[in-house]
Amino acid sequence: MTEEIIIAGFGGQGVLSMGKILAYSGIMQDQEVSWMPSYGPEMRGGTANVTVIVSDERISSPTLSFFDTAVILNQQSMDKFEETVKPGGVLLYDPNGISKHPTRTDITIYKIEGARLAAEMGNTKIFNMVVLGAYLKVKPIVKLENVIKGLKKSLPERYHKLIPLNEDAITMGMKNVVKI
Amino acid sequence: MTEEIIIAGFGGQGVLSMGKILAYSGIMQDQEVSWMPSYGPEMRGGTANVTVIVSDERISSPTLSFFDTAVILNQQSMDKFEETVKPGGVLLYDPNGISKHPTRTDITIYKIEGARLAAEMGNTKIFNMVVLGAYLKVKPIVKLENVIKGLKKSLPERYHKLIPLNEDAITMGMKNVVKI
Amino acid sequence: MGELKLMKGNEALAEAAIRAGADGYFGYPITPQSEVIEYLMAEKPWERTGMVVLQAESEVASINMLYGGGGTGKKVMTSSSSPGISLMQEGISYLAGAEIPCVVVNVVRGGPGLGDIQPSQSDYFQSVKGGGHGDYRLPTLAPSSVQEMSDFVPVAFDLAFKYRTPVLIVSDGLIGQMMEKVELFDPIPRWTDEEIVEMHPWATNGKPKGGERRIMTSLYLDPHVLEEHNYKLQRKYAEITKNEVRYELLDAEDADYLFVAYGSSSRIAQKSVKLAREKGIKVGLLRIISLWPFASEIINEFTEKGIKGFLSVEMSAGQMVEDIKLAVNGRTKVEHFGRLGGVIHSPEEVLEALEQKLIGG
Amino acid sequence: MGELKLMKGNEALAEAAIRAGADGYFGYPITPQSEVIEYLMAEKPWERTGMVVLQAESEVASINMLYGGGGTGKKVMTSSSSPGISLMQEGISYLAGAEIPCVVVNVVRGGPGLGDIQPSQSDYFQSVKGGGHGDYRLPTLAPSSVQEMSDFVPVAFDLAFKYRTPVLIVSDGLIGQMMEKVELFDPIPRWTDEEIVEMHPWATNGKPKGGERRIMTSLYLDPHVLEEHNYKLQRKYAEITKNEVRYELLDAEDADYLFVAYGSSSRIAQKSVKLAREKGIKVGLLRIISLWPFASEIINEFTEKGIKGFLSVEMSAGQMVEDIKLAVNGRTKVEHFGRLGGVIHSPEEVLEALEQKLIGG
Amino acid sequence: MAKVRGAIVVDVEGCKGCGVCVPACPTEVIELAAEVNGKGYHFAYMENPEACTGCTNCAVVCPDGVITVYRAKKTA
Amino acid sequence: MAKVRGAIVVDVEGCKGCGVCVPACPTEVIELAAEVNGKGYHFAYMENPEACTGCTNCAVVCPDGVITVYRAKKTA
Amino acid sequence: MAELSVQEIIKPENLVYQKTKLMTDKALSYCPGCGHGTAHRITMEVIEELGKENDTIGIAPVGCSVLAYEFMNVDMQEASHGRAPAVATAIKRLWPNKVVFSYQGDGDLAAIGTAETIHACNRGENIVMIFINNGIYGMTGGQMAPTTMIGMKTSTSPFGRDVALHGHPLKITELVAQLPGTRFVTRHSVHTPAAARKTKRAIKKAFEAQIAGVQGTAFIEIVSNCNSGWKMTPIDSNNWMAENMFPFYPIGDIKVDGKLIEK
Amino acid sequence: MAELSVQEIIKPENLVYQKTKLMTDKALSYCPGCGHGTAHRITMEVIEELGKENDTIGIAPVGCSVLAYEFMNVDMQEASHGRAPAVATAIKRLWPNKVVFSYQGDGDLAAIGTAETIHACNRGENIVMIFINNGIYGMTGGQMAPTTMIGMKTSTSPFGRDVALHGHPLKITELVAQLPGTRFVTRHSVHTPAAARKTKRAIKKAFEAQIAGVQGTAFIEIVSNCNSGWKMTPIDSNNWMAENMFPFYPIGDIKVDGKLIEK
Ligand SMILES: Cc1ncc(C[n+]2csc(CCOP(=O)(O)OP(=O)(O)O)c2C)c(N)n1
Ligand SMILES: Cc1ncc(C[n+]2csc(CCOP(=O)(O)OP(=O)(O)O)c2C)c(N)n1
Ligand code: SF4
Ligand code: SF4
Ligand code: SF4
Ligand code: SF4
Ligand code: SF4
Ligand code: SF4
Ligand SMILES: [Mg+2]
Ligand SMILES: [Mg+2]
Repeated sequence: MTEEIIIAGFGGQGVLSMGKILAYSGIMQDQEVSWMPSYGPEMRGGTANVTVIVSDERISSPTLSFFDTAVILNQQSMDKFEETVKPGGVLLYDPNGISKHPTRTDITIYKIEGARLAAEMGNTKIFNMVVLGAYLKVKPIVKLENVIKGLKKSLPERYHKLIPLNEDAITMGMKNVVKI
Repeated sequence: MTEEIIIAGFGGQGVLSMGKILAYSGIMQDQEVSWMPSYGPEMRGGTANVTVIVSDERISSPTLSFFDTAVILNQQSMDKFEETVKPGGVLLYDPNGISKHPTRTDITIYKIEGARLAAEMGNTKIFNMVVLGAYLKVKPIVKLENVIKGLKKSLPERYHKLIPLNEDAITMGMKNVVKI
Repeated sequence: MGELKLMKGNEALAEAAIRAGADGYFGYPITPQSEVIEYLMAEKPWERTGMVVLQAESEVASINMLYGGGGTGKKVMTSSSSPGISLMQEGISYLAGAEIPCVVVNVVRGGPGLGDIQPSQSDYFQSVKGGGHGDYRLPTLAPSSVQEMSDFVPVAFDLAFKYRTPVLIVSDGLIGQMMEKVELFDPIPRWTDEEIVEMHPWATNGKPKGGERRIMTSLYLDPHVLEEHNYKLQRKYAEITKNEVRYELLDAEDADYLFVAYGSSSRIAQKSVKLAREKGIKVGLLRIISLWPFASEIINEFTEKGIKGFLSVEMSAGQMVEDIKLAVNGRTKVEHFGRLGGVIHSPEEVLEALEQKLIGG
Repeated sequence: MGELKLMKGNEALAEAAIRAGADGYFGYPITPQSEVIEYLMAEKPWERTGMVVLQAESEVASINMLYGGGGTGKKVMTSSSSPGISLMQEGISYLAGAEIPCVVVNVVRGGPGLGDIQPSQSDYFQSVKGGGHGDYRLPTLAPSSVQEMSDFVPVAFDLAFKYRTPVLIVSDGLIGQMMEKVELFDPIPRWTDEEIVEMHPWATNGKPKGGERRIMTSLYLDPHVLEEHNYKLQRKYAEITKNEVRYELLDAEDADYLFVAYGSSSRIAQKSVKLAREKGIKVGLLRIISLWPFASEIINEFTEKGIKGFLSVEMSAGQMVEDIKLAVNGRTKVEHFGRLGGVIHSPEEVLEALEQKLIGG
Repeated sequence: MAKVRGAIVVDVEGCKGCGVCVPACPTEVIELAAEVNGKGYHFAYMENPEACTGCTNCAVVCPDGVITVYRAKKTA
Repeated sequence: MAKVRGAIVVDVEGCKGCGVCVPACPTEVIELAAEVNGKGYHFAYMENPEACTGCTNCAVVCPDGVITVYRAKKTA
Repeated sequence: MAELSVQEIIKPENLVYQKTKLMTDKALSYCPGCGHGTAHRITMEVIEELGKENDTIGIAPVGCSVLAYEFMNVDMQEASHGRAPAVATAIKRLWPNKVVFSYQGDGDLAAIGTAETIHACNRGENIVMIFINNGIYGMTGGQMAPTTMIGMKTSTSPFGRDVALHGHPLKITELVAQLPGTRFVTRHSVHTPAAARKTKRAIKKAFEAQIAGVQGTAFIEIVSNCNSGWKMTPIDSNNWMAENMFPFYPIGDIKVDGKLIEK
Repeated sequence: MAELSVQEIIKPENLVYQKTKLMTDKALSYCPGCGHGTAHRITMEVIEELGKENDTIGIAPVGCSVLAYEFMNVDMQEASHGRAPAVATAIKRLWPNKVVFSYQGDGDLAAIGTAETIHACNRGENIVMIFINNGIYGMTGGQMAPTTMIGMKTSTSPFGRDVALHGHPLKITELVAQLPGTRFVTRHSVHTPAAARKTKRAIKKAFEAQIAGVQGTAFIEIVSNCNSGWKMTPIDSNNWMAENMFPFYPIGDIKVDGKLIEK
């Protein structure tokens, strides 16, 4: 199994840490992983994206032109990455702030109201966990228990009390993802 | 005609400028010349030597292992350069300060009491011109008139009044060179 | 098995320095490698192992701090990226001349000049040929994964001390910025001062009682003495060339063609091999690990065995390809495919280049 | 015919800068080339032609002064020797990246490190391959006489402005310190400010009235834009390679073997040719004048014509020999003979090397 | 008595919502909008336009130079 | 009364004849020789040995450190 | 009396302030609230007011303001890290009638570029040096600068600057004021309208002297914020700066007309 | 009373001064009368007197004293031009119990090495920096140094240093005294016995503090002659120095125990 994902959005949306948790979860179940951010001056306030690969085999190129799944969280990213989903692949997006919705028909498209749900849960910071939940519903490449393990590994001790909240957010995402 | 000369002595003996005048004289009679000093830290107070080549042809290597003529003005230089005179070549030296006189028999050896003569003329600075005179007597590769021309070219205007003195020194050297 | 972590290449390198028993890190921030010093400052290795970490006033100062520290027999390291490494060239030449062990990491970015901060491999020539003045060479390791960003640090220190030479690790923005699983090796204790004194009698850390003073210098005013010194260096380089060539072969046994690549490019090329094999093209990958000494011998072997051609895959205008050509010496085809200025090639275009330049060509 | 003088190579170079209409010289003393700035300071060209001369605080400052001055369209120059040139590598990479014309002179001495102050040719790689970071090349002229120390200065400035590139003059302590007859060319007037404004619309010397501002930069943050910029540079380098190869042949028509040499070595090798011919050995000399672009084509021609071998005669451990091998590509024998660390070979031992390595070998 | 009246025009798309202009205004004219512009910033606008004297303070400190100031004198 | 007497030994071959020791001596003991040493330098020597007090002044300023100083106390 | 409506005020004839045309239309790359933008603009306003648009050459550093050349609408050179004073030296000496200024951050000017800074000032190069001291390396992501204050947290002093570990903060401005080559050395800020206006007057004074040919280097420090590096909102960062940086980096003239101001 | 003969005095038991064994037997490469030799010797005497022969690491510069390692009989490193303070920094930080000093000329320390000098001093590295100011580049044949005085002729200021052309002489010592990291900054000479003894006391004081672990950099300038570069006899050069250099480079302590001396 090899899953090649791009997660793309604004700098502040937790794109990089969502990728990181995914990668950590992969490690928890003994898989190979890679996490490659776009970096550079445009990071400052602008867009951010990260390519995550989770695989049973040694990973070759950590940067890719085409992806199994694209998780898209703003319009710029939609413009840039809709085309990069492999035929038959998955595009998951949060419609908040999206003006031009995806139009491809050779891929499966999912929607998650991550921003709205996180706000409803009273904590906009868990937005990315809601999206992660949605993703994992669609592509259960890692088990929830390994996600929690990964969270524990990647979060400093003092944040471990937040893990249950994160778990709730993931569940919320899993429940609310909608196929278009 | 190609004449390959090494002039070697102490730093203060005017070795480099003697070579320079010789080279300038060559230019005055339309010959090719090269002047290559040894340089480096040992220059400071220590020995100095210069390789001068005067030739009718384009000059190849400006540094040489063997010479037509060696003009030797102190013991260190004698130790170093006696062996470098080509068989049949010339070694000219000032015996002042020489403890081990040259012993080769396959070359012609000349002596000039340059230091003594210059002192007698009341100006130790013209020492190198006395030696130059001696050399030119043995190897008249440049005409005296061209030496004077060369001197004029190489000396700043304000020193031109010293040219007659230099000419006298050269003549003195020509007269007093002794074949051993 | 060592500790498993998800880390950036730069972080793995920094952690590896601590674990390798490094005594000192001296560096100046520059993208895309500032995480190295940031990690170290946050990790406070002076509390963990006693390792010294100092942010220098410049790369020129950093490299000369390595001269000082390495010259006392301590394990010292710096890291920077292309423009900063250029500034170090005088210092590197001095280190080579004075035979001072140390590790210098270049997380290469696009050039020339200020260029950009994206991954590049256009400092190959600088690393293995030119760089500073004079006849010297630097053992140069090119990691191609976060794991190797960690693993190559102790290897580099070993080489540095074995041969008394500065050692380069040439990475790039991709390897430096990406995260992967890394198995951290068990910490190697720092040498004690007493061990250093015993192991490195050449080092200048206080004249031994009743012994001779030690000197670190690259100055030999007499050219014949300097020539002797250079011959000594050349013999050392010959020794390194004999012992320290590192490379890896992938899908090479039955290959008609070989990609030759290192670092990031080799990751991309690995994917291209997969794509090619799916299309039935028999291509393998020769991954160069030591940029110098270069894997000329294995290239020679493949040439002798009648390989149909080599494609040098570099993020440069064509630098390593010269070393491949020198090894092949006209006996088979050698081509180059490169993207410039920080653009990373796609696996697809690498395959296309193979098809056009070698198979079709 | 111009003025005839007996001058040191360094002095001829300095005088040539004034006569070539240079606008500025910026440099820092270092043996064996300090005569350049000493000559200029004594000659007061600011009174003769208006040329600016400044002793900078370091070579790093010097090279960045060239960036400033060259970027305004003025003819600027610096000179140094090996360690100082290493310090300039970041600046040189910036100059190449920003396409700023200027002339940099390296009067090479023995290395690595502080080495010695004797003539050497061990900075060949640094000059033509590595040096700074990134994919760039520098047109590099190697004078082999005092006459050429003078003559190559205007040529270098012409190249610099024709291609908007820094140009290297690679000399060495022998050529710099020796005196020879030199025919000084007639002074070329300095460009007036108005001429500069007209001739170099890219230069930053005050935004034209009603026009666009000009920028000197090597920064292109978008890697695709930087790649485009690099392709532009590569096209320029291809153009230079096509137009600007310079070499000289001596006794080559009937030669069985060719010495390949430049600068001082070529002077020695010339004598070796004479010695060889006296012995009946048919050897000629290919004197390389432009180290880059390299005379690969003529080497190819001789190879095609069936020459029996090339001997690269260098005061280095073997650097230019790689470029000869790349040109020959295995079709005939290529050997190297070098002395290291500032030792100058004797004509006799060069001949001996030919006999042993190629004729006997 | 001459009363000076001013007004500012904020380049909404250029504004980065840094808020530096807000305390700079001596008459508390400016606030940041609840809405965001195309770049996602809460841009500045005249909440109390009648208080503006056209003193240019806001424009002088606006790092992005996106404020233009007008001033008119109206004789009472 | 105790009279202090001194003497210096100059390493003749090491002396560079710089003369720095000459004015450094408070009792004008030292002069430079008319002859030269093996390197051609007019080396320093005690011209007035009886005046030496062994004060070490000369040795302290000798750049080449070629002066050794001895001092003896002789009770009158 | 009828009040004027906003529409009535916003008319070309009532225009009292708009961005100088010597700033390009390109959106600044700086973070919201960053002082670089204001410093750029007032510098360009001065050049415009002095009528030197076509006679000015500016030098951008490596630092956040590396892109100054994208925003300042005059001829510009982008120098290598720290070397702007050397670049400016050559330009001014080769074009003595042009107006030359450098613009540098604290890492650029006071760390890697220390030698070039000291020597340009010591030679008394007739240039204007504008020095943005935000106590941090903004561009590279907030590492410690030579000017970072004791106790201040940065990504390379995550537990606060500690003298034993990192050395003292460097008051380079006080240092260059000691040099005989500097004519005018002053410290300012741009975080309030009054401060920005004062800074502009200082910059203008500096350029006027250069244009008049009065010999000596003018050195203008602007203590500024780096809200990204400091991890604060723009407003907070300006307040923090006034409270914490000004006591250590006191605002005001340090040397005027070649004479040190007695304190 | 019989006078003692010279032979009677020259006995081992009467020995009061001989060259320290921490100077090697190798003949100094310096020109006759050059102050470098004296400066070397008193430095080594101090190390010997402090019993630190086996715990000292010295850094030689590039300059005439590049060969200091041939003469000083302790472990030595020869640094690249100007970088001795960086080299010393690393050594001291890695071996805090060792005694570390650098020895540099004015070109090395105050031209190319300005940044390293300023920053080592500003960090307060606990090292002793010995600085030989002879107002010239001795080694390379007498070019102008940053410290060359106005009007002074050198091979790159053959008509005398002219401020407009070459800039001002740089008083780097006064500059580093301004830095919080320096603890002891002082200026001396070695041209007379009294001066050399005073200098030695200063050097000793500096090393004693380092050994005691008192934090801060000690910076000792020695104004010295370069008779070759100045083209004078040794004696004349010492006189010229006293007459012409001391007024500009006044002898005496500048900063003691971290406090500037009021003048
Ligand atoms: C030779 C070199 N070293 C390091 C860098 C990386 N670098 C870029 S900007 C910078 C510091 C910027 O800080 P500062 O000068 O204070 O400017 P700011 O961004 O804070 O305005 C550094 C270290 C570089 N580009 N070149
Ligand atoms: C990078 C570099 N630049 C220049 C030189 C040449 N150089 C050697 S010593 C020296 C200056 C020496 O002057 P100073 O430091 O005053 O020492 P002094 O000889 O006067 O004691 C210079 C410029 C060098 N070796 N390396
Ligand atoms: S200061 Fe400028 S950018 Fe900031 S909020 Fe006000 S108008 Fe917008
Ligand atoms: S112009 Fe003055 S009064 Fe009007 S909004 Fe701006 S700061 Fe306020
Ligand atoms: S020891 Fe004193 S008295 Fe004796 S010679 Fe030396 S300086 Fe003169
Ligand atoms: S000071 Fe020393 S070297 Fe100089 S003359 Fe006296 S003894 Fe000789
Ligand atoms: S990082 Fe700091 S200095 Fe740079 S633009 Fe942002 S706030 Fe300004
Ligand atoms: S050149 Fe000057 S500094 Fe160097 S040894 Fe001679 S006198 Fe001393
Ligand atoms: Mg800053
Ligand atoms: Mg000096």
